Amino acid sequence: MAEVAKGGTAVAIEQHLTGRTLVVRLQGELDLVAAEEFRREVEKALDQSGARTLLLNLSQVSFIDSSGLGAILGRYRRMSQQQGRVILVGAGAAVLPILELSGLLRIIAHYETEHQALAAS
Amino acid sequence: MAEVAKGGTAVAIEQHLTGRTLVVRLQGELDLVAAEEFRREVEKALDQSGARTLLLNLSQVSFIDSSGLGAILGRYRRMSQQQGRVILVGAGAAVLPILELSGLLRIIAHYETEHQALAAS
Amino acid sequence: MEVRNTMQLEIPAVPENVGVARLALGSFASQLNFTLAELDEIKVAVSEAVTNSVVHAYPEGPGPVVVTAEHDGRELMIRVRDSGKGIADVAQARQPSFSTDPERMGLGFVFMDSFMDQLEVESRPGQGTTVTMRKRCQAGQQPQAAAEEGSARSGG
Amino acid sequence: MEVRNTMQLEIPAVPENVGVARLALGSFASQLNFTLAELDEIKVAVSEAVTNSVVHAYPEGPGPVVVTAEHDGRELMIRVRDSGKGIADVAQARQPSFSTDPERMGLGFVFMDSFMDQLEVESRPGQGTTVTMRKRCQAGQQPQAAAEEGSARSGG
Ligand SMILES: Nc1ncnc2c1ncn2[C@@H]1O[C@H](COP(=O)(O)OP(=O)(O)O)[C@@H](O)[C@H]1O
Ligand SMILES: Nc1ncnc2c1ncn2[C@@H]1O[C@H](COP(=O)(O)OP(=O)(O)O)[C@@H](O)[C@H]1O
Repeated sequence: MAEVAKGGTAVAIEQHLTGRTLVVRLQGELDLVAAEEFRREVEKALDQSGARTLLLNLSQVSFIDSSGLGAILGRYRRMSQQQGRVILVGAGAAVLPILELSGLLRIIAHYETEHQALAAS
Repeated sequence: MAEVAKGGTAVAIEQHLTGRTLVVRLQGELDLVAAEEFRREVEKALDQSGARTLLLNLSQVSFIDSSGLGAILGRYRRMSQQQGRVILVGAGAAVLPILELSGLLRIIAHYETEHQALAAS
Repeated sequence: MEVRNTMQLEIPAVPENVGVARLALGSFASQLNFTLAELDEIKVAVSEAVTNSVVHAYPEGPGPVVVTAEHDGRELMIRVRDSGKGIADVAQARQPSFSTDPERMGLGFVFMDSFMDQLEVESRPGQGTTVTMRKRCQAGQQPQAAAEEGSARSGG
Repeated sequence: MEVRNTMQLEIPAVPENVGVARLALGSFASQLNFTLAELDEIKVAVSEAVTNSVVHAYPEGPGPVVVTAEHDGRELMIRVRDSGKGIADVAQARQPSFSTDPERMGLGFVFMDSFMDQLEVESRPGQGTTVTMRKRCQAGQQPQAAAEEGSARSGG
């Protein structure tokens, strides 16, 4: 598992490629500032890797708001355009209610662990 | 191990008696508000238990300032008066430098784990 | 409401300050008897309101955002005010999915509305926008959140 | 110092608000390239200065505390001001272990001094006290703290 990119001030972003899946582990508070970083870093990694699946591990995300959701939705749109997909993993008590309320979970699959997500994909 | 008292708004305080040692596990930010609670709860537990040793587990304390130190020093003074003692356990990166700078570690022993502290006491 | 505590925070409308407001208000709210889940909701609401002032209010460069809050031990009031361009049609702006920015979700007001008990939006084009939110907590002497966090972690 | 960001927080001098100030300023400071250890130091310094206004300034009941901060990306300035009773002998007050309160340690000013690069205390009896602190961070584009925390935790 090679590390593709790591960036971040507000969120720590850790990425690696496993097969054709780009695994991105986010950590911190996914608000306006972090969403901007996330967008930039993940777009770069997607361009470089040619990944077909984007797995976003949210288990270390302690906060998300509509700006953070927007950044996830934006990546979902990009992947959909190129027949790829986005999978969410491990959203906790502070994040899951927001994902549900926004309706995002009706279009993006969510698994409890990376293992389950990779097995299902 | 019986729970003697649990209180707290700013810090979570968990206490139990093991032999004649009162074990208090603090959690949160040990500032002015928390120091006041800590003082109140621990004094009550010391009065009730007749403990000879007060073990303060700081491993879940994420912040301490001079108000928090003052509350520890106050308990040290009380225990010393009644020929008892205070032991500190598990202070982390945010707490240890403050303990050192204050000189408190020159009068109060500090161990990495409760196990080590209880073995040595 | 007999005010027990107040705060006022003034910041320029730049993205970095959304977190400053959220953390300050989160700490202020934790003085009341809210659950951890309710504190998370309050943080989202603050984040949305301040983000709106940052993203929408000042197209010509960051102006001031003033966040005030007060509580009486039972009810929390939070007000976020900017002196920016304002909103022409507030009812429309509050609709789910309505956004003037194609990159955004149009869920800011929806979240403020869902997560707080009461939401009031006053705006005059060219004058600015004031968002006032209220949330009540359970009766009780002590904030719950710290105790919850304690029992969630305590092993012995 | 070409100011890049500023903030102002006004709170009544009650114990619960020490945490509000500490969290707000901690978040503001994290906009600079400080290490996690340095951010902890800044939080202690803020906590001490605000605690002093809460504990010492207003014996007759809580008055206002105003915390302002600014930074230019390299240097952080934090100012804590009260309009309380003031300090007659500032040099004496700054001595290690000096306290007018037997329950306290007299380490507040010592910590502010140790943890910040510069500390200035202006006070006039009956007029109030203003504490100004400065700390510089390493040159660098990005705040370090988030990256550190990331690498500390990342397992894969
Ligand atoms: N403080 C503000 N100043 C000016 N316009 C605003 C402000 N807040 C909200 N708006 C307008 O209301 C719309 C809806 O806001 P919101 O529900 O928060 O969604 P979003 O921020 O995702 O666009 C925004 O797109 C914007 O046009
Ligand atoms: N804001 C203030 N207003 C009035 N007196 C103050 C203020 N800050 C500090 N002092 C005085 O200076 C003394 C030393 O302060 P400090 O070093 O912080 O120690 P401590 O707070 O533990 O007493 C205090 O005991 C108090 O007499």
